[in-house]
Amino acid sequence: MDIKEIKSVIEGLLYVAGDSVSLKELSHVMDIDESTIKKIINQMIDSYNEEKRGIQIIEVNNSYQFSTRPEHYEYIERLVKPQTRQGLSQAALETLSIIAYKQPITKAQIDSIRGVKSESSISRLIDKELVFEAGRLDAPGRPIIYCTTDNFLKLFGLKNLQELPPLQDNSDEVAASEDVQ
Amino acid sequence: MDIKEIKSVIEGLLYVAGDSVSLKELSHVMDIDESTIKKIINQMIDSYNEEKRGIQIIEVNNSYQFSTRPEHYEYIERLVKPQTRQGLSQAALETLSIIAYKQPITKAQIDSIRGVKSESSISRLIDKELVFEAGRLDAPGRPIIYCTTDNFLKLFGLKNLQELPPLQDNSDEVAASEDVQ
Amino acid sequence: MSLSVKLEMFEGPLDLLLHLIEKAEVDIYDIPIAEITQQYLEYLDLMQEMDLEVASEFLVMAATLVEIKSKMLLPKPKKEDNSEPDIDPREELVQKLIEYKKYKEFTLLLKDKFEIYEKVFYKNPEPIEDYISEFTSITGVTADLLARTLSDIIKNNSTKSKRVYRQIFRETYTVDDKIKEITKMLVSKSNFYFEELFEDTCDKYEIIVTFLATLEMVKRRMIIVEQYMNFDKILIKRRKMSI
Repeated sequence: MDIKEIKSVIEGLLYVAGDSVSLKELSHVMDIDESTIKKIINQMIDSYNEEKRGIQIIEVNNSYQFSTRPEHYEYIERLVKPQTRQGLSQAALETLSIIAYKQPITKAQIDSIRGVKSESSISRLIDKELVFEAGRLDAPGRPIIYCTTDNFLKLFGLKNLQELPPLQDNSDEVAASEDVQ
Repeated sequence: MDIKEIKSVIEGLLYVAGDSVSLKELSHVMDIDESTIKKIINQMIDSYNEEKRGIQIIEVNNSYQFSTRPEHYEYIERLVKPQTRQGLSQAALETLSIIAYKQPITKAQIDSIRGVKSESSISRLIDKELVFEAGRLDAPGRPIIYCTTDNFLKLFGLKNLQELPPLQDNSDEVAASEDVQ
Repeated sequence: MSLSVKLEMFEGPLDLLLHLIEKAEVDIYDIPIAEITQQYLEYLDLMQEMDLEVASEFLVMAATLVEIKSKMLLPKPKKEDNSEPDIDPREELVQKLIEYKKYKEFTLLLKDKFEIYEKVFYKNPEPIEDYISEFTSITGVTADLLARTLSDIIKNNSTKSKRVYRQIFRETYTVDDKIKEITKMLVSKSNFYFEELFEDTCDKYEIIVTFLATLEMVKRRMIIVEQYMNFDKILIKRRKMSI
């Protein structure tokens, strides 16, 4: 297969899957090594964007998936039934951002950072499949630990957790940015 | 919207729909007259074909739909019958393989082959309707005996149990084939 | 003093405190604790006036603020040596606020991203009943995989038992010996189960040799062997008695 053919097959595969397809699966199905496929998909991502195609490829944890473009939102929504997308509350978003950076993390740790109970936020996030119970901490009481899901990455347009913007951990920097404000 | 933008929106719409979308719906959603859209879609059909894209637009009764290309059939089939996405735990898989080849078999016999308790695996397999309780053995304790179901055959694409691939009983051969993989 | 804070909902005491500090345009590392405490308490009063439920966390924070305030009013003990710097009573609170602020800022960023990506749609997977039945949960498991799995199990077991063989003298059991043993047993009993030939501690090799002996005896028409179904117990019967 030449590159054009490979791109064509990948396009067909991503279309049929609907869901995300891992690099591993693509490599297996097409019998081409993962690094070659990754390179080709990256080319595809670029050209889809340059050509302003109606579909884009999003990458999450080495899996790929088609999606529509956010800017076509209003047309798409007119075609498909408007999805009940109640957004996330401020409390849920705060809880989510703490879990994202500190995972794996227990409820008590989240509570202590936020200064309030986070129980209902956590269960909302679990319902929305943004967070999951990743097991229990080997500590007294064996508390449940929480991590973010791949769905979280997808919904927030992140390829992986390494793509989270760095937090300003250095307190001097915080102080400096304080002064600017 | 310029033509490029219209094409992009149509692509997004056809992608999301999966199903066929009528000219009328497209016209309504995009607020563009049907004949213009038809002209543009015809251009798209041509360019998808020229570029040998992985998806093509098919027209049926003034409705349009994406489909994969017939020549990519083998890859698509391999994806939808994935080898890598494994829906059974290793324990369940082991138990199922033993029951498949050694049926009818008791729990104690399965346990002794696996060297660990198989109770929960067996009940998982029963839940999935891959295995059923085929009666009791006429032996002390009258243990339940397990067999695979018709559903098992169907799911594994087997006409009957004789179609199970032969076991590589020679351990050297097994080892050799392991190395190749 | 007029309350400059609009009545709005805060996510918690830290959220409210941060708001007050930003409003007052003061350095987070040098919070004018008396002033901020005053405003914080006024806010709680306002909440109560409006019949809003004041969560216990807000009250705990109020107590903390008052405690810090009183500590700061106490005269600092004069120390001769400068080795140990005084611990600022506000220190712990400041650290908490900074930590919380980090995530609060990130929350805004998350919110922006979320607003973009919630406008993205995905198509459903193609219906592929032709290929897979409703039990999609076993996708990926093929008959070949079953065969390989069982072969692996058998292989692992056989390598285990090979090690056992090496520890045992191969000549310990012979088919002839076992035939004698079975014959001897049949003198006292007209029939018995194959299993009865073994002690609990016997090894696989012994079972195999005994089994071979049994087969040999069947072949020589010395015994009759009965088994009702696969894996059932094997009954060994004296041939003469079977009539």
